Amino acid sequence: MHTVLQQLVNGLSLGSIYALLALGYTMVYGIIKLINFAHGDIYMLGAFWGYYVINQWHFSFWPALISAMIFCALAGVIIEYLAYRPLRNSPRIAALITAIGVSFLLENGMSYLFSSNVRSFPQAIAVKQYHLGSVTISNIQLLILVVSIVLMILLQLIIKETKMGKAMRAVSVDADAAQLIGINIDRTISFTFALGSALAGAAGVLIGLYYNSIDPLMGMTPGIKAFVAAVLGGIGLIPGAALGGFVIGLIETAVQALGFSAFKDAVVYAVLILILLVRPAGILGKNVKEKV
Amino acid sequence: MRGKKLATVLGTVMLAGSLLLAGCSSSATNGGNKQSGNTIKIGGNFELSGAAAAYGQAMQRGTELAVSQINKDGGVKVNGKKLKLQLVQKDNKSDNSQVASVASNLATQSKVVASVGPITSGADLAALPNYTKAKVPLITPGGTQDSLTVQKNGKVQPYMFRSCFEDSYQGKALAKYVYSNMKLKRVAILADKSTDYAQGLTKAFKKEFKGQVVQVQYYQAGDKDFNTLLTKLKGKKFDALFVPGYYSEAGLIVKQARQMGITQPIVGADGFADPKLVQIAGKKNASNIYYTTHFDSKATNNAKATAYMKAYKAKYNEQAGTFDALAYDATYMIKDAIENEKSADSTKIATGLANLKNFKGVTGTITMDKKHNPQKPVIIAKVENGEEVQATSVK
Amino acid sequence: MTLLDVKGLTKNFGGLTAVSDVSMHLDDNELVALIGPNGAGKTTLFNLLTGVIVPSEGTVTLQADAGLEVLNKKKPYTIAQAGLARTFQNIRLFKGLSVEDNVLIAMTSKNKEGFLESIFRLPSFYKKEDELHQQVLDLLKIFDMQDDADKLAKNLPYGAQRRLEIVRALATKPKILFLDEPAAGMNPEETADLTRLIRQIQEEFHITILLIEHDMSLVMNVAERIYVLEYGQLIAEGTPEEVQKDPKVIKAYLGGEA
Amino acid sequence: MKKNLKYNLTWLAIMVVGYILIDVLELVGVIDQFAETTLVLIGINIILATGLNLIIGFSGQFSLGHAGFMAIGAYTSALITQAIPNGGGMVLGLIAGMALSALVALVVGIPTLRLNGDYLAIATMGVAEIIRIIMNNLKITNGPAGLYNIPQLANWSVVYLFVCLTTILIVNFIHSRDGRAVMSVREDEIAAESMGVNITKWKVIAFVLGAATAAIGGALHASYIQTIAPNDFGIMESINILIIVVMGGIGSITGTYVAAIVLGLLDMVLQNFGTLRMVLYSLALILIMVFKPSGLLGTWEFSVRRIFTKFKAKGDA
Repeated sequence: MHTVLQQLVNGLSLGSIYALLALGYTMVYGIIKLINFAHGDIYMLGAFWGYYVINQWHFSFWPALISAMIFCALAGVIIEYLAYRPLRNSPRIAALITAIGVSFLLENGMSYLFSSNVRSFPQAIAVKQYHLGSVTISNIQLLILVVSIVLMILLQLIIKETKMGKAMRAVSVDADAAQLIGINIDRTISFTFALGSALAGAAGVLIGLYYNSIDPLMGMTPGIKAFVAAVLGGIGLIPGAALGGFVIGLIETAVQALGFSAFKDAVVYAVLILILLVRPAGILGKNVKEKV
Repeated sequence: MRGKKLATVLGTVMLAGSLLLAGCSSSATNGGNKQSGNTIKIGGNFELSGAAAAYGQAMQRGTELAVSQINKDGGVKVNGKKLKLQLVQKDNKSDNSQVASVASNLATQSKVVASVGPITSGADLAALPNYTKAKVPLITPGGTQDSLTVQKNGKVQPYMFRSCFEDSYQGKALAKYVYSNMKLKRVAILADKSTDYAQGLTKAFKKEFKGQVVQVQYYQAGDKDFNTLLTKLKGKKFDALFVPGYYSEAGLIVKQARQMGITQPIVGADGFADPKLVQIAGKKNASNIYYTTHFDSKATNNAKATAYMKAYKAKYNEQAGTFDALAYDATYMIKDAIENEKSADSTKIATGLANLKNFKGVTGTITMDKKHNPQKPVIIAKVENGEEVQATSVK
Repeated sequence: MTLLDVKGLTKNFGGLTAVSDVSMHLDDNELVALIGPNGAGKTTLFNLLTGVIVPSEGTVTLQADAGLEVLNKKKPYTIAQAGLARTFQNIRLFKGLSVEDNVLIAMTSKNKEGFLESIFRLPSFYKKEDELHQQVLDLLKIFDMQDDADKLAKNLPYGAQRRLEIVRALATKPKILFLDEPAAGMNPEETADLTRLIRQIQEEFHITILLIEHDMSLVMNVAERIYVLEYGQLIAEGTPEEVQKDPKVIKAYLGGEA
Repeated sequence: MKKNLKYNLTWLAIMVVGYILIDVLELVGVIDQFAETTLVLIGINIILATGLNLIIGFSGQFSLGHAGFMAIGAYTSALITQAIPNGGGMVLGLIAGMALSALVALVVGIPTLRLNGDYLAIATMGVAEIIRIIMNNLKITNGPAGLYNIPQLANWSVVYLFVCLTTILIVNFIHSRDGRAVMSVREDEIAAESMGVNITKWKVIAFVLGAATAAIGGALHASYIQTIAPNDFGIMESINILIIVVMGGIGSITGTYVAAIVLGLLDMVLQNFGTLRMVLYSLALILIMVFKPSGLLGTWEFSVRRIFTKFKAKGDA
């Protein structure tokens, strides 16, 4: 029994990481319907930023986290301005290929500048293990869980309650109409990228700290997993991304705990496909029928 | 009807054309690449980008260091002349099609007389046909798969060599060491399912180990979270955990296992033998770790290794690891082969590599066996608190 | 003879009843109009009849050559193959394809080109293609569009796009043609041309036409019979003269107590 | 009728001349072993990308799982040619690979092709990953080490022949009743259905045909490179094929040729740039997409018929 509880904790902890990444994915998708392939790589940039400021400038954890969020927000805005904005009225698949190009550029540019070596992330917070009965959880696992839930609520508030959030929703429904009523589309999209990329930056520092290993390709696999999570939950929806992340974390854990570790990813994809067949727009997504 | 006719006509014309021309084009005699001028060109078929870039770049650094040292020391002696080595390196982006393309580029365009790399067995297999066609020997610092150097009919691959251990050699040595030296009877295995390296090791270990293999679990290269698998293992009774895989994941496994309270010895192969293992795991966690290594980093018994590590640190400002050292040795093995055969023609180098005896490298004293596998002692290192405390040579 | 018989057709969207208990019939070679105020459910009724939307209740039966055929709950393409063709209110041409391809696609189910035949380009393939090409040109000629055959559909002027929709629907060789506001956005001159055309095709192809239209001059001009829909229900049926006098219809159109 | 014969003969002439040209260049030494390898890799990419273009460009279904079908073709034909290492084995392997790949595509396609856009993309990507993971765990496929010592039965002549055959297959398919039906699905599903086009059927047919040609590409890859492993068929491989399709122009087979050749030559040159290789590649990718969002050729196609018509027009004038 205690193993089951422990595995549940493991699953939630893994899920919170996917959820954190999926949030940024889903925000960008929600507003411009772009699969931002480079999202995972912005997360990598965040991790590397954290690595350098903690090592070189001796930042403590929170300043490192916040500066990484700012740095990544800037990076996201610049990438959007240079690579995605010129393609806003082009076929979506062209923008997707550009996003893949940006992803390659970030991965290989970092690899060129800093080598492909795996580095150990500086331990800005000492690991503490808490034992609750037979279940063990570390302070960093808790931190990630709490941060991802707080960020999710914060995001939901921004989108539902602020003026910028309203603008974001308006742009996502109908960009042309939004422009007609005086919403600055460029600024709204920039803001969305800033927000989504800041989340990735936070994830980079948190996950770097948690696993203690970073490398230029670290964003590739989690990026794809986060995308899967976002789709599973219903892409474009904040709660959907979080839900998708936790579902995938729990599935992976369950498959491994049952002893089918070699088929972990296969099961995740199989579940994804089955869920999509029943709910073609994800768990929380609404399937909008085209008006005839 | 016409469409069918078209296809038939097309096919026949092409067939006729290819037969006609194939006869001519294949008649060019091929005796391998000859060395000419005052330089000896060796190729570098490196994974400089893509998934295996971290290992490929290490290979690049080791090779470059070796080439620059050889040239600084006067070059390669051939028939009384001192020839400089020239490294022609190309990136294969960790993609097997590109590996094959780079191989033919190096062999036929650059006319190299030998090649270092690629680093993984799969890539070596993709590169080999083109090198074999051009009769250029290839020496890999990381292709450990047993059957790599053997043809389908059981004969040795004439142009395939390695400076690293083959999987079964290491796997067997580890199995013996765990059972006989450490006297541990129950082993759990946590293996990388995505590389043939880890699979080969697992297979060899299981075959040789006389005790009981309690459980085998798998992960994929690139995984970061092993808590679930470790939680599962924690409930089982075992004396040692064998982790066939590379340091990038193994470091995380060590870290997460120790944090979880798994205190049993963790055993690995040469994929562990990199300073980054301890960096990722954390010094405190890196205790009770055993792994095979090519050089004893304490280096009490190997002046070459000490010198190498110093030179590497001086040039790249980081600690040397396994792949760079193996690539460094591979380059020097080519040099030795040239000097022994007194010729830098590619076919002669292949002969020289096959006959290599008592080559003193930084990863040990190497003698090539009949199957082009280096025979050298396996050293098993023990790590406590991030420091290597003991090194045992086993056979 | 009744060609299409509709009984108790109903569609609920959640709590909203868009079409409620509609029963109607279309006879052979007849030109019927369906009118009603905006939002009355006319297009929904079209979508129900052509299978784009699945009805909640009710039956649609077609007098086919092989006897009665039940159409409700069938997929749109089977309904189309059974002989019901339509145009769309918001033009839905295959915009990126040529005018000829647009028409050829409508012939897909009647076209018996085999896979191997076309892959290997057998002589029979060319023969069939040539025949089809001729048929397309003949159809386009009726609408005076034969010179546009190679143009992309999206490059046609608006009026021509509307006409192409009708050609495309005709190319399926329908028994019944549903026209959803064919004159929308046309000037009076174009509307007059269209009126003439609709009459012409009905006579030439001997088909039944059901027409949704807001332009009353067109409706009163061509329709033999009219159905009036309001709030998803049929409120009147009859000849143009009858319907024009019907107080319910007047009220529906003018509102208030009139 | 005569006209059609003329066009077809012109195409045939182009193909034969292309073959002889390459052969002659090889004979006089302009094309060496390395250039030949590059040509073969370009050829295989053309086969893979034309198949994917059929699915994405012509039927409008966004598939990210092409590498999975390529893997099925590669493994099937590799296993068969290992057992029967001659031309017969190659033919048998190709047929079996195509059949198996088509079968899997059929089973997978019928349920998933109901999904739209990005949801379909992720589902097909999942299918390809599942295929790869199965290959990674099966005994017959030799797990992560994959298959090696595969007899090299595919040389560049064979690849050239299959480039021609695949292109003929796909182009003839597109310019027929079937192809028009498939394109109508891309243009407007609702309108297509209302015109009697069974959209599910045509989506599945395009998907299955694309998968079968992917199997050809996979089989040739396996035979030419002589070694295959599950990691050769990951998500990145699907993406690489997708890049060729989009860069060339979605819905343009000529564009696919151009993009495959451009990228193939780029690959050949960039080998020399070491770690910078992929940086340059990604920059090229971004710049091409930013300046040519609809791909190098858009939807433009090379057409013999048009050239003839033009010449005739000039002659008449």
